[in-house]
Amino acid sequence: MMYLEKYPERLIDEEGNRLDGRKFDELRPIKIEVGTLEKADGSAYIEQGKNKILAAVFGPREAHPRHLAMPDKALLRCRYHMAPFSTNTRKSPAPSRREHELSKVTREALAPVLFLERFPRTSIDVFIEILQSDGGTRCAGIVAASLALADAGIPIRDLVTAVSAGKIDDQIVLDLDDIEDKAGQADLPVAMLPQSGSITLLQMDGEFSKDEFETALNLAIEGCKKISIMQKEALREKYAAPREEAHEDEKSQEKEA
Amino acid sequence: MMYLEKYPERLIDEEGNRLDGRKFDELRPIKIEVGTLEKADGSAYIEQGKNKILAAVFGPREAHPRHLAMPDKALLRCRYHMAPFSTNTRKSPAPSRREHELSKVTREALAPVLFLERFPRTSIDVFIEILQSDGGTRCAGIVAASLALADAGIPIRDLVTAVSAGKIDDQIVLDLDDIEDKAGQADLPVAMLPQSGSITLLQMDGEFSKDEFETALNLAIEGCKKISIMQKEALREKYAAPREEAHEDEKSQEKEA
Amino acid sequence: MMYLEKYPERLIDEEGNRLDGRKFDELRPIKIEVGTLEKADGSAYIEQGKNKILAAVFGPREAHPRHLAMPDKALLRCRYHMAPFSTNTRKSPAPSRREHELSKVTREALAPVLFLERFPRTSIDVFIEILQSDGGTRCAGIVAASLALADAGIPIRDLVTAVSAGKIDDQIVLDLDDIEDKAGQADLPVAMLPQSGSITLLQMDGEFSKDEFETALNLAIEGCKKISIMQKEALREKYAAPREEAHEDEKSQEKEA
Amino acid sequence: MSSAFMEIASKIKHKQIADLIKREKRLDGRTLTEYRDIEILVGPITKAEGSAQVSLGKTKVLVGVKIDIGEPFPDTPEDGVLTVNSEFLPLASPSFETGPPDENSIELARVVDRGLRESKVLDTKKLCILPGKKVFVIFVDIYILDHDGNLFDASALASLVAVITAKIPNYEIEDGEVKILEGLQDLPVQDYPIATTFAKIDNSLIVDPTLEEESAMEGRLTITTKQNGNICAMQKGLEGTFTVEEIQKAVITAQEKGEELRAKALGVRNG
Amino acid sequence: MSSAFMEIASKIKHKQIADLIKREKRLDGRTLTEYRDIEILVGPITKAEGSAQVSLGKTKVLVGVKIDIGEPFPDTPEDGVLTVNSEFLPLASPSFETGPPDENSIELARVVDRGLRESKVLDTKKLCILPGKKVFVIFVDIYILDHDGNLFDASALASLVAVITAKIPNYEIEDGEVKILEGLQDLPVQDYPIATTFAKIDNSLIVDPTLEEESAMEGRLTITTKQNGNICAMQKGLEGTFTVEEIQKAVITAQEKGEELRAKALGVRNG
Amino acid sequence: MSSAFMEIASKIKHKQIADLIKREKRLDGRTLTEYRDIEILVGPITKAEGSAQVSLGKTKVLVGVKIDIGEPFPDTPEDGVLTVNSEFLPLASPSFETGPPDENSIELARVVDRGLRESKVLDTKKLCILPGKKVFVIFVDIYILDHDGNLFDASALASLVAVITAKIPNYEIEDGEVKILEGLQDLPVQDYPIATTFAKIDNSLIVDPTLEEESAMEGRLTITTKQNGNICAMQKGLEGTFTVEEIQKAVITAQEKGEELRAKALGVRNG
Repeated sequence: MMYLEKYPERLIDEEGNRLDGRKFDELRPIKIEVGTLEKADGSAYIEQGKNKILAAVFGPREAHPRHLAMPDKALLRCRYHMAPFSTNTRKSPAPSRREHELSKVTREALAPVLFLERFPRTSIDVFIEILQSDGGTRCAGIVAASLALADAGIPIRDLVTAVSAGKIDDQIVLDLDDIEDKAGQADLPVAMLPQSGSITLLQMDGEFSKDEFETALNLAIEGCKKISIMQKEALREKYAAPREEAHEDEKSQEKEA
Repeated sequence: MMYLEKYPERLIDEEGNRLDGRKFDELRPIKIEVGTLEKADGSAYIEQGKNKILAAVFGPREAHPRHLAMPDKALLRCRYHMAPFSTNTRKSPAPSRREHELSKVTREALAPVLFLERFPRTSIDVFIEILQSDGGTRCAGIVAASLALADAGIPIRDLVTAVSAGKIDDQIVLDLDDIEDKAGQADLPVAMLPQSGSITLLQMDGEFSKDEFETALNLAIEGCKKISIMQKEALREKYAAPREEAHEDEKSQEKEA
Repeated sequence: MMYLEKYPERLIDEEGNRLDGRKFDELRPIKIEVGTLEKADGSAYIEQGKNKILAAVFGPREAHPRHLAMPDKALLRCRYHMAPFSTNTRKSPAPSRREHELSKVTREALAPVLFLERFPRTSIDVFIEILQSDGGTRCAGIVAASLALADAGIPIRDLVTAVSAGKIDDQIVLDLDDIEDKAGQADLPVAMLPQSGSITLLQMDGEFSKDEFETALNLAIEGCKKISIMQKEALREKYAAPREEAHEDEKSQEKEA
Repeated sequence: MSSAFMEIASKIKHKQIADLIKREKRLDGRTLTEYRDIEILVGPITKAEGSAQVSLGKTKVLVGVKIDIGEPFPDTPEDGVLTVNSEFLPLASPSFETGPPDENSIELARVVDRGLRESKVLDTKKLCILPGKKVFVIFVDIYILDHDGNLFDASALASLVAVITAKIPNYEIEDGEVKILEGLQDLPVQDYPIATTFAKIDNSLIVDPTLEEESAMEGRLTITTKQNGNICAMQKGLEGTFTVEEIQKAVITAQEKGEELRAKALGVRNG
Repeated sequence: MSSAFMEIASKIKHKQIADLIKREKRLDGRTLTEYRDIEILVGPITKAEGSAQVSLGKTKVLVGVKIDIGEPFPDTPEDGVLTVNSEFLPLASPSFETGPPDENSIELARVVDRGLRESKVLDTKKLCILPGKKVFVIFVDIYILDHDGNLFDASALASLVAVITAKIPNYEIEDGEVKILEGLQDLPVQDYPIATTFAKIDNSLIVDPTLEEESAMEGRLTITTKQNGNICAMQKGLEGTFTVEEIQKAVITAQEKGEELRAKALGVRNG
Repeated sequence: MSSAFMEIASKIKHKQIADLIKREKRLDGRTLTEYRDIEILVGPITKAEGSAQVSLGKTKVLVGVKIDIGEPFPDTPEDGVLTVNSEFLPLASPSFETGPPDENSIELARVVDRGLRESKVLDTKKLCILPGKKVFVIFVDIYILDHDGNLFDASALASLVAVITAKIPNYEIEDGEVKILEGLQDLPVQDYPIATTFAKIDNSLIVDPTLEEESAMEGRLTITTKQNGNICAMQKGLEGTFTVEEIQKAVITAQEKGEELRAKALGVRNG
């Protein structure tokens, strides 16, 4: 703890602007890239504000150690892990209890879109690495992980999407960053399936009245829908591009012909 | 260490009364219950003074992990474990070296009454949880565990019984409590088979002359015999009761007939 | 840290003598014994200065746990381990990162002389225990381990030999002891196959110019050759002796005849 | 029993449970939002600074609170420390194993911890003895004794009762040293969080599932409410999903059940 | 693919690589002593006190430097502390597993550590704040993101750049307490060690092996040089052996390559 | 050798051992209460503050004593600290494995520890330097080098000799700091505990069993006696049982053997 964190007295100014200038319903700037890594079967990278997160997928592959293999479906494993340098104070590389819990709820958030029963005796392994952490990493990790699953060519029902809503200075806002999370009043991370509207991750801490909770949940769902569009664009960017090139190749061949 | 323990100068007063009023050859108040737990195959609960101890037995069941299974007999496992809140200062939940040792001697104290060779490839698992600890827990744990074995319907040669003797203020006394153990001069935990008189657990620390040792061993054996009676009563209480009811049912049926 | 180590200002005096009186190219006194232990398949003990090191070999034996067995060759395992009392300040018994690394490079230094492919599905286990440590233990451990391999009757291409060279007071010297290592400028541990001259272990820390490095490497190689002779003598001492006795037996029989 | 047979048996049981729930009924005769009998035993462990044993039907959880004086965390130098730990004792269920806490045990401890912490059950400022140097450290240890379903609610309730009935010694500061005095005082209790857990089975939600019901459960949702009815913690578990409507309905039920169970907790505390 | 088939395929690949190297050629067209394209990204992790990402072809390594104030080791009471740790992330390769560092990961971290330490990259005396009590502690964490061979050189280079671009706060001592002031300063950098790793394949040495080349590699030799060209660390790895001539030749190449890569590191630092 | 064959071989050996013992004989010609040749080597490890190597026949145990200055336990602020640790080195027996101490190793260390502690071998008050702050910490590390049976007695004897021949530095207190002076002093030795271990084989007791005899042993009983002949520690091991008469007889033998071995220990100390 070289630097003691100090929080400002107000998180929203009189004009309704948050510390980084966002309005209550605004997402942080998001940059998504699919297929970032060479050696993984599928991968994706997301920046959301100062968050920098890599997700990679291996599988379906032979489950190892073998006694974990299941005769009727694939074993889905998920590891949410923070780099030692991702936080203000260095984090020990050994997984904390928080990381164990987030690995579990992330796996449960992703599982509903997979057809695990199609790949008996195998494992599907999802690795999420938080390279830099600035609030909302579990949701951003899920966003990247579902793209990595798609990039790995693993059949999925839908692209899981996720973002949190929260309460700061008594207002319900979207997509808390680290300061808003720590100095704020409540945090509500949500993951959902955009097609069906089903919620696959829901956690909450802080304090919400029933009405505040409903407002926050709806705001998170709206945020999820926006991120869902960005996810599809990122996929298209990777997979449409070559096709267009191929298309152009065809055209040029036609010309030549 | 919020409270520093202090020990009185004398553990026995001029009339021969110990701190809690007992005479040298008196046991603490003992309460035994058989079949306390729902999910275990067999269980028992013992209170001895302030000791509160649960014992549970599972098995014979498939040994897990499988490579531990033995082709010619059952694997007997035993865990003596203290709750973090069982002692004055909180105990770390991870098993200490003391708990490893007591698990071993407890297993060796119980093994002689089992017919392990009748259940090859299986395991019999004994779990002893010290919920509150006040001296003599290893013996009380054995007393409960042997009842839990009986309650699980596992064939046994005899009910192992156990209690410690010790030396305080230069006198040999039965069934030391925590203060007597810590401020006293010697402790001699003993487990035995009441039918044959064979000793299945024997440990000692402190200082005994040869004569003191023999006196203490005999006192412990007398104590064991008393506890053995209570064990049988506790078993009868559980298993005779329904039979009596059944008997009464028969009688009432007779009446009705 | 009861005693704070202090290092002298000069490690070599004006007449070119090192602290223990050695010249730059002198080895410390070395004592080697083969077959020191009873229960190991092969063993050796070496004293080099104040170093006291035991090496033992088991195998080829059934690999355990079994899933580590390899279908086409033996599994070579090696453990370099320091006794808690081997150093000035007590060392925790749990293997340190340094011990993990030295175990690895030791294994890689020994492997080239073994015919692992002749013993599929088995393991060959090499255990090196540093009972007292005084600089250059990894090399001395390799010297002892290769003798233990021979003592175990495991076929080898050559006896691996090893020693370090280094730089102290700007001079290149052979076989650094602990003070020379800590207060000196560079250390270059080398293991080699004396017949072919191949280098099987090479590490270095400190600072060498290219020329200094070549001088040091050559000095280490000369040292290795001297130690190689001692290794062979130690083997002969164990294995020739009985043969001579046998020979004498024959002679005495002849006389009797 | 062969594993194939057990699977069929389990499917039959699952169908039976689901069919009943469709008709708003349960195997043990309860309504969908009814808890099993709740028993709360206060202070069974006298060596602990606080303790409680809670039974929900056949589920039994013992919680002990140990309190020590230690250092605060560097980023909260003026706050006492609260830590929650849970042990799934192997004697509570054939499916529990010895060893360090697994992810289920960690999740349970963290959900209980979140409920206590986020409701601000204790005024942690008042647990500070010497800022930056000495604070009270509260260890809440959850001990699962018998597992017949709904460990979350039983553990949260037992933890609450153990904490609100725990005592710390009177003390004074002399020359920068803590001096323990005669007599005990209550912890600075501020709220009474109650967790209510829902099992989703074939698109219906039920509260307080038994182990048998849990075997048919697709999703789990725990909602913790404060004394003022507000929500202070939520946790969705398992691979099933929830609709927004289900969640909203669950919040209302959790508020109702929270009041019901809170009354019991306060009752045993005062009684 | 059957394991027998894969073994044959791997032997064919091995032969192909070795045959090419005999003719001083490589699969990707490089000469034997040529590195792949090197990309150095400075400061990608702004929450770290220093960071760098290095790509050698498709190999990608991220290093973060975190700095804290802590106690010195008892035997060096006036020196700051430098510790190097490495994680072979399971996302970097199908052969990497989760869990504590294995011997390969430990060896990598220790070889990088030795290069930094023995070159005296930092003046550790200047990292002492209060002798025997408070010093700067420098944590260098190596994160392998994509493994396509030659992790040693990529990790050493990324660690060097992360360390020489890291910042510590200005501070002053008031009544024996450290007071952090506004503004940042560089670490006391003294040298620029560069590691060059050789793979021995069928009696030839090549630098910067790809993963494919590593699969045919019998021995590995890493030589770290200082700015003055001197050697400060060496590490031979794997079960292959080296001749004296090979080692001598490698030293000369390492000096040349050291200069080349050092120029790049200094370039990104200053640019 | 097939496992079935080995089992038969082992049963034959067991019968042979038991038959001999019935006739008060043993495979190696000893009487039932006779120790093997005892060799005691004092101070083989000069870097340790104390050390001893003991051979009982082919069993060989090395004990090193390291001493440091550290903090006392909070509940005994005026006592030095003694800790005993044991390692069953994999080189001592094909049945020993690497890894953290197993229950056998822990039991051995604790039985040796109990003998030293309960006999009050050292006056721990005299090991206190600054009450509540600084005390001498004595680490006794048992290293099993060759396992041919009766590790308990060999370890206890080697530990005793290592402890009673260990040295601590002279020191003085200056302004609340410990200052180490020239010269060494003995530890404050008060007693000389000796452990005697009995193996029960087919209703007979023998002392100092070899490994071969241990393979036929049903029960084990270790009795530690003080210089005045009193008993200070006992430990029954294994699944066999003992009669009261056997125990009483063993106590007498332990007293005799204790005197015999104590004389040896004092002999090497003074010689």
